[in-house]
Order: sequence, then C-alpha cells, then structure tokens
Amino acid sequence: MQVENKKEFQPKIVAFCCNWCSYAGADLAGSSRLAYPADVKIIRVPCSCRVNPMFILRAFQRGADGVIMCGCHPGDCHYTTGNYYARRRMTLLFSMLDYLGVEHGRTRVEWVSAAEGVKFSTVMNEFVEKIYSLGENVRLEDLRCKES
Amino acid sequence: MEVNQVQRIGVFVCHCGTNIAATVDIKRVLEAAAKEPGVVHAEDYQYMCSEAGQQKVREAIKEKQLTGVVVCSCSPRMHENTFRGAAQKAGLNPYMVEIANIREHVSWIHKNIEEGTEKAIILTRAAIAKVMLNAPLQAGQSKVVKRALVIGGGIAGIQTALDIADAGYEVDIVEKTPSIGGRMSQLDKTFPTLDCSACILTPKMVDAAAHEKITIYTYSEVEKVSGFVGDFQVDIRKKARSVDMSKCTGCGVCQEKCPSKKIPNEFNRELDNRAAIYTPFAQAIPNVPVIDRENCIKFKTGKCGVCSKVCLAGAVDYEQQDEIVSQNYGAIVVATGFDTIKLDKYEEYSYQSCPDVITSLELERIMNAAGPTKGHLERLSDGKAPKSMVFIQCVGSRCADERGKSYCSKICCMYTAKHAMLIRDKYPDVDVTVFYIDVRTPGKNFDEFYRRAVEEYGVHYIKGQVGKVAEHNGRLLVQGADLIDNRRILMETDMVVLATAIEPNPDVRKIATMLTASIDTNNFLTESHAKLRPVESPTAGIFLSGVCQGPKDIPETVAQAGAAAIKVVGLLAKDYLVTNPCVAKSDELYCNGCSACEKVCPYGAISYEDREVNDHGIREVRRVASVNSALCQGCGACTVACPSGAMDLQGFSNRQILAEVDAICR
Amino acid sequence: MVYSYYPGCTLKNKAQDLDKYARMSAEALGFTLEEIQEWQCCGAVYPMATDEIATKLSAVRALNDAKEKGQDLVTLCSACHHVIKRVNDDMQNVEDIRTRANNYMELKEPYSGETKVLHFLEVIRDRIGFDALKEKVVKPLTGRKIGAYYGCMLLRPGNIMAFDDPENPTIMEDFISALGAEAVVYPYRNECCGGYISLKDKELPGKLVDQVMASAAYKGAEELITACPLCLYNLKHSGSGKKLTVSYITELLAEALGVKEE
Amino acid sequence: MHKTEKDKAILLREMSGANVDKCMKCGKCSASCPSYDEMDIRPHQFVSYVQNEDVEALLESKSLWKCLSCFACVERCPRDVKPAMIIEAVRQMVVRQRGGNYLLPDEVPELLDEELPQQLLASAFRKYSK
Repeated sequence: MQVENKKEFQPKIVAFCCNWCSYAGADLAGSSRLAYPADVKIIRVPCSCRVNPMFILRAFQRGADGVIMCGCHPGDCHYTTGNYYARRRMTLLFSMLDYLGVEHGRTRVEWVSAAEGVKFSTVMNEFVEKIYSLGENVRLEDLRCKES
Repeated sequence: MEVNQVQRIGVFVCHCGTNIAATVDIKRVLEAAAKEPGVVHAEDYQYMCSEAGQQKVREAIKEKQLTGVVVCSCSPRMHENTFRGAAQKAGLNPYMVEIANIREHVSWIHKNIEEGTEKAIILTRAAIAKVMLNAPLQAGQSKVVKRALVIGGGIAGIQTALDIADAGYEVDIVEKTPSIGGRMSQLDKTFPTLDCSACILTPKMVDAAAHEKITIYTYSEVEKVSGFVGDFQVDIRKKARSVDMSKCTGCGVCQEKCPSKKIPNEFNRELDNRAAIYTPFAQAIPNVPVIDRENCIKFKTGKCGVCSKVCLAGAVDYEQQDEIVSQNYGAIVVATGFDTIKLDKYEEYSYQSCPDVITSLELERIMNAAGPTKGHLERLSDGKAPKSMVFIQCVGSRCADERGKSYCSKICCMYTAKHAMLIRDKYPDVDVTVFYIDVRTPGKNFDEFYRRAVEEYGVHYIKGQVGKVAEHNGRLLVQGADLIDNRRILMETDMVVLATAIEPNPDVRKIATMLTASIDTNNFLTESHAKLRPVESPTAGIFLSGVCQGPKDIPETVAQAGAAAIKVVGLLAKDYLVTNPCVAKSDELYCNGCSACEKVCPYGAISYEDREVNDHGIREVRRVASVNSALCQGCGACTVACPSGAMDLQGFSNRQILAEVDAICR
Repeated sequence: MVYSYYPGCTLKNKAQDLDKYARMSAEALGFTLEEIQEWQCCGAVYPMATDEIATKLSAVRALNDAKEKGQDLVTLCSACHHVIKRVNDDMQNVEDIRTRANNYMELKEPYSGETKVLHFLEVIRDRIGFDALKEKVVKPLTGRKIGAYYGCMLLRPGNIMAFDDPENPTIMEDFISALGAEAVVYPYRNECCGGYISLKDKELPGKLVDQVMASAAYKGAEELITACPLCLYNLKHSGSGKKLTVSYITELLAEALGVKEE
Repeated sequence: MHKTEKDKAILLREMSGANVDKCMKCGKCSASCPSYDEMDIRPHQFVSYVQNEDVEALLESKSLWKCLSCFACVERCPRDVKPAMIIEAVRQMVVRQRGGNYLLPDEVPELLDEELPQQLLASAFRKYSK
C-alpha cells in the first residue's frame, strides 16, 4: 500500500452538471454562498444523458480522484427521459469500475434540482470528504498523460 | 497537446465589482490565461457585462482578429447571451463564445483567495480548451404555417379550436364520429352546478360550426402526419358519409324509414338501438346523417334503398367514396378524450350477466330525456322503478393488477355524488348508498357539493369496497364490509352503478405514433414538463388538451383547452421559428445504420435514409442516420447511444467535453 | 394420447366414482390416463408459507415422474390440481423453493417445472375440444338443467391456476352444453363451500352451501356438478335449505358418452 | 430465543410473501370474505396488524381457524396484497409452537362420518396442526 508520501493530498474532482437543473442548482448554491471545497470543478452539459461513460473514464485516466454526475430528478428531466438513460448507463459503468477495482465511492450520481442549492452544496461536501478518505486514485491514472 | 494554430483567443476577466475580485486574484488569472496556447489577448474590466465592457470585447475581436472569446464572469445562464450578442455585433459567430463561471462557482463560495484563484484559473483553462474546438454555428429558421389542427371534437377540442380561431387563426377539427360533441354530449347534468350538459355544450358546438375560421371534418380520421413544428403535413381521411352534406336538410325522415333498426346505439352506450342511417343525437353537428355501411341492407345485399327513395333532397349517395384531404399545419392539438374501461374482468360485480348493473356513463344516458328510457329511472331488466340503488366507486381505478388502472380516475367521486343527489332529488323514495374507498373532492365547491349529497339529500356513504354483487330473487345482493363500523353489509338493492375507471381513447396510441408524441404506460400523452409545461408534448408543435393528457373534469378540461390554444397562438403568431443550432449531427462516414440513436431520441428527430456517401473515394449507398435539426432539442442522448461515434452534439461535442476534462485534470 | 395421471387419495377411496368414470370416459374419448407409480398424497391444501418445503415434495415427485416419462400430468380432484399446479409454479418461478426442493429430492436431474399440469376438463377443452366431445355424445342429456359448481381451488389464484376467468368461468358450462344439457349460470358458482372447515364447524359451511343452492335453484338449475370430492361432500351434507342433487363431472360425462354402467 | 413483536412482524412479512405496504385500505378482502362474520379480526385488519406490529393479537385470533383459504380476498384485492397469505403465515406461526395445534388426532374419530372424504382430513390436518 502506498501511503501518503505527498505533502498534502489535493483531489481533482470533476462534476458533470446538466444545464437545466443541477448547473442551476450549483448557481443557486453560489448565490446563496453555500460553500463546498474548491476541488470540485463543474463541466456543463445539456443533460445528464450527454455524459458519455467515456468522459468519466477519461477523467480517471487523466488523474481525477472522483467524478460526480448530477441531473434533474427522475421524472423532471427537461428532455423527459434523459436522466433515465443516464442512470442506466452509470449503473453499468459503475459495475465495470467496480470490476476494475476503482472504489465505489469515487463515482456518484445525484439528482439536484434548480431549487436545491443546499443539496448541491451538501452533496459536494460529502463527496469531497469521501474522496479525501479514499485518497489518491492510482488505479486508472495513465502516467503517460501526466504533465511533469 | 493539440493546438489549433489558426485560433486566436481573447480572454476577458470580469471583476464584477468586488464580487469576483475580492476572492480571486484577477491579475494571476490574466497571466495564466495569457500563457495558454492560442490566447492572443487577455484583459480585465470592472463590469464586463456593461456597455463599456462589451465595447472592450467588440474592439478586441476586431483589432486582434479574434476567432474565439472566453469571458470569465458570472454564470452562463446569466450573461452568455449578452456576450454572444456582443461577439455577433463585432462580426464573430456568437457560438464562438464560452463562459468560465468564476462567480457562482468560485468567488461566491471559496473565501480563500489562493484556492479561489487556482480554481478560477483551471476553469478559465477549461473554457479556453473548449473554445479552441468550437465551430461557428448558424441558428436556422423555419417557416410557420398559420393554421392549426385539432384532433378530437369533444369539449376539449371545441374549446381549443374556438380560442385559436378567436385569435384569428384558421383551425381544422377532425372528429372520428359523425358529430362533434364528444363525451360531454352524452352527459345529462354536470357538477358542481348541476346545469344541463347539452345546454352549455350545444351553444359551443354551434359557435364552432359557425365560426368562419373553423373547419370541421366529422366522420374523419387523421391518416398520416409528416413534417415538424411550424409545418406539419397531414392527410385526413373523410370517410364516405353516403349522404351529401350540401344537399341534406336534416329532416330525419331517412332515419325513421330505415328498415334496419336493430343496431346497438353507441351514443346511448348500446342500451337501445338505432337505424343504419343515423345522426348520433338530435343536436348533432353537422345535422347530417351517415350510413353505417356494415349494417346497411343496401350495402350488404344491394337491395333496399329506402332512404334514397324517401329523401326529398336527393342527398343519399351510395356511391360516395372516402376522400383524402391534405393540409399543412403549424401546430397540432391532441384532444382525443377517453372511454370507460371494459368490465369483463370484473364479473364479481355481475356487470355482464345482469342488466341492472350499469356503468355511470350508462346511468347518464338513462337519466337523460333523450336516452333509452326517455329519462325515466328504471331497471333495464324489467322496466320497474328502483326502490334502492347502490353506487360502487373505484371500479378499475387505483388497481395494482392488470385488471384495472393504477391511477385515480379523478372524476368519479364527484359524478357519483351528482348522481346520488339527482336521484334523491327527483325520486325521494329511492334509497341511495355509495360504497367508497376515499372520497376525493379537491376543487372549488366540490367538497361542499359532496357534503350536500350526504347532509341535505340523505345519501348513505359506506367506507369499504364491495366484494360481490349477485342477482338473487329478482334483486341484487350486494356483499360488502363497512370498514368504519367493522360489520358485514349484505344488502338487497335494485340497481348497482359502477364508477368505472376511465382510460384514454384507444385510438390515441396510433395518433401518438404518427405524431411521435410520447405516451405513458397508461396511454396518456406525456406532457413536456409535469409542472411547467403541462399542455405541451415534448415533441415541438404538438399540444395536449383534455383527458388525453390525464384524467380531468370539464372545468379543468376547458382551462387546459384554453392553455393549449394560447400556446398554439404563440407559435402561429411567429412567421419564422429560430432553431437552436446546438443539435445533434451524425457523421455519415462513421454511421453504421444500427438505429440505436433513433430509439433513444425522445423527439423522433432521427430518421434513417439511404444516402450515397463518399468514403475516401468509394461511393456507395448506405443506410445512415439523419437528424432533423428542427425537431432535435439537443439533449445528447443519441451521442452516447451511438456505438460508432458517428453522432455528436454541436456546441457540446465529444472533443470539446474531453478537452474540458483534460484541462481540469491537468 | 397417454397422459400421466395423478388420482389422489380421495379418488382411491370415497370418490371412486370420480376416478372410475374419468378413466372410462377418457378411453371413449381416445386418451389414456396412466396412473403414476407410488404417488403420495398431495396434502390437499397448498402450503402457502414461503418457508414450506417438505410439504411440497410429494407434488414435486409426481411432477418429476411425469417429466421423466415425457407426459403431461392430468389431475381431477380440485385440491390435487390446485396443489400440484401451484407447486409447479413455485418450481418454475421461485428460485429459493426450487433450489431447496431439488436439494431434498436428489433427482437424476433437477426439476424446474417442466411438466405441464392439466385438469381433466382442460384436456377436454384444449386437447379434445368441446365440438369433438359433442360428436362423441351418444346419450345427450337433453332437457336437464345443470349448474356448474366450480368452488375456489380450480379458479384461484387466477394468475397461477390459469384455468378460466376466476370471476366468470365458462369451461364447465361449455362442458355441460356439449353433453346436450342446458347449462345454468348462477352467481355463486365460484364461491366457497366451506372447504376443510367443515370438519370442526358445520354452521359456516351450512350457510355457504345454502347460499350456493339457493342461487343455483333461483337461476333454474335442477342439479349441480363438481370436480371436487370435498365440495361434493359439503354440498350434500351441509346446510338446511333445499337441496339439488350433486354429482361428479365425470359421472355426467360417462353417462352422456354411454359408458356408465347402470 | 425470545422474539419481539417487531421480529415477529418482520417474520410474518417474510413467511407470508404478502405485499403488506401496497394495501390502500379499501376493504375489498373483507367484503369478499365468506367467513367475515365468524372472524374477530377481519382480513383487512390482518394487514394493519402486521403493519402496526401487533402480532400477539393475531396469534390469539379465532379468525385463524375460520379462514377457508378460498383466495377470494387474494383474487379480488385491487392492490395484490394477498391477505390470505398473512392469515396463513400467522396460522403457521401458531401451529409450529408447542401446543399450538388446533386439531388433535384424538378428536378425529368423533368427527368422522360415512362419506367424509380423505381430502377433508388431509387438508384439515395441514391447516390445523403441525
């Protein structure tokens, strides 16, 4: 086991947020000044169903320590059914990641509405805490991609 | 690292007063941005969204010949359009602008300047990485045909058509049966005011028929739909009426003289019979009969022709053929209504075996002066007046099994209270008992209405579903349990009325398929958003009116019909529709024709066509996906479903998102 | 056509008529009922508790026997049919029961519900056909008004028994009509006779049987038929009201086919 | 090992395989039950007793010996709750206890008559004893 030989672990966390609910929820967390760690970086997508599992694998390959995907609540998708597709795809992806030995806690799917600034912040705090407890992701990172 | 050398990116960092500048070191962001490959310009300003700020963006675009712009500011949901507009004014394609959200996602939540600045830099890099891969996009335009189609001529369709027509647009109503009027024309009285249904409906029917902007196609069905929002092409089949509408005077002699009079009368729920040439009811619009060819002696045997002989106007035309009317529409409203479910799986209530067990809709006809009993309340088995009646609620509603429907039919509690009250009012010696599970009366003056049935009219309400209804000794034995008194109920009664669940008109599935409008497991049409877009189908240009969208009563239906009409008017008022250019696009060279994308598309925007492609010099015809950009809403579901990577989303392409991921994880 | 046949205990004893006439009629209709070897009592009620295994094994044994012979399994007694059909459904669909039952049984190969279970009436309806039956009738029961008494066990639960519409069955009525008699439909034909409760309680079955009899008589039935020995017993011996005669379905069949010895 | 009411209620849910929480309290089970008048706790109440973890009362109930297992409640229930399965599970819980049998072999000779079918004895023993 590799134990913290770095001075301080600074996780890289990618959050995919759908434009209609979760990104707006993140904006609301901002305008409500509800803090969460700066390790989280948000990528805006039109809908959670735009998130290709490949994007998540790419993030891990490039050294991300955690990836979270947020969409509208089931039944509230702006595109009616997009989040259902996303949910199924992520279930499959997560079972594959499980098989690869990537800890379950490194990925997460959350439904956050445009009105749930508090939830967005709470979820991000929890998720970052989880990533801290899991430590650096060493499973999938492709060292060739690392910039010196 | 791939860098497009021809890109010249400008980065504009906004202070937002102190909103950003207080916790983000703007200077360091500028420095970091300037070092990024491709960035040829970086500047900051107090308020980038102000006219002066926009001026800076416009000038830089012109002076530095920028090909892409990144604005580090507030959320794109706030000012993306502002900066796109600025870019456009300076001659840059508006879709070459990206926003790094360093206010809501950075400065407002991260109070540590070090952390905030570092994150702002990373988000800026991600935006730069994305914009490097942006492509100029053109918002398209499509024309709007200023005519609407309403499918279904019940109260929902009539009201929608009237409202659209009053706003000055042409509307066509297509109605399957020989007359408009729908379910409401079959009702006797309406809750909660107990006014006569025909008295309030017929004037609306007349208005619709007389309206110069409304064309009514009765005895007609939609046969084919193509096109998309703004310009649907629709084929309507006008079934042969066998009666010339222009000649018929509506005298009714043909119906009287027709020798084939034993045909179950649909309008009276088949409780009595009609002739083979008939108008469904006296106030029918148009008041022109049709010949039911399946049951007409002339059509079956070639002999007869009585109706033709007695028609003084010479309107009967046995040679008439179906006719196809082709018409273009800007918008389509579905108002196909409902029917009651079949009760063949509920024989514990003896509906099939005993004529004195009836549905509520049958009771409406029995209570109606034009109904099978001329409005006299009597048993259909022996014509005797009942001394006691039992109403059973929730028959087939709220069921978890396949016999019934999972939903609450919503109207039954109220119409049962109405029936109970009307009977007690007109026949005070008839004892009325209602078996209920819950009495649900949300609605203005609804609970008061139900309470009046109990308090003023002495209707007995018993909580508990009935277990069995059996005919015995000429009466009906109702077996139930009173859940409040916890005692067995075994009562004899004369008539049992079943509050039968309603379901969408079975034809709606066919229509929804033609319209590519989505439909739920219960065959109700799905609305675009359950709360915020309740009268719009997710398919652009398709609107919903009445029970086809979900169970509702007349007031709600009329309200929804008006809402659907205003949405249609809002669409028809435009000459052109601007289309969102961030839509899916398939690369024909990669497409393997598997249809995976077509299956996940909620809008029916993807179709397949055989197209000649030039694959590196080899020309061949392949079956490839084609996206209709007018229908595509840009969700991106297809891009992930595509196994070959042919499908991509403009503005959110795979490469763009991967570039953002890479930039964040650098 | 040869079918595996599970007669059950009562048909070997108090309900010998049901069994005897079934075999005779079957031959007349061109199929053979081949009694399976060393069958054991099915237990007469389906063990509903989800943790019951041992009580289901005799049914599994019979089912497996038919499977090994490659035959469908025919039953007559409503109780046997009910138990065997439901256990078969468990063996098909409930993994826990299937695994545990097979662990007990040590069969050549595991049994997972392969055998098709048919009631004698289903053989007539689905394999012979009521029209074909009609043609084989030599002594039509013309003029007789017969009510079918289904009871509960053949019909319910409808999704598993899949015998007929549990609230509006017609198979016995079609059977009666095919034999040339008038089938009388009455609403209490699918209500319980009181079942096993009559061993210790005579009052409740009495009430229920009186209701069935009154309902059938009101609708004009002059006699009743049933497939179940316990129903027959309760219909005959319980209650104080007016009685219609009750006989087994197979007796009526044998009579119409002209194979019943007088 | 002593089981709490809660343990027993959970056990009943498992043994019965009934969909207790799908019940919408419409009472159609009780309305359909031919033994309703003989029962102290009615079929629809069995569902709420399990929900309320009031198992002792169920174990004492005479309804256990009045249910005919005719499945009318199961068939007609609009919510697929299967009340008869709960009654059966409680009955099993009782007869599986020492002294829980409702029918003893000694009683039988007196109950017999000439035409009583074997099926009746077999089913009564299955239902009433272990």
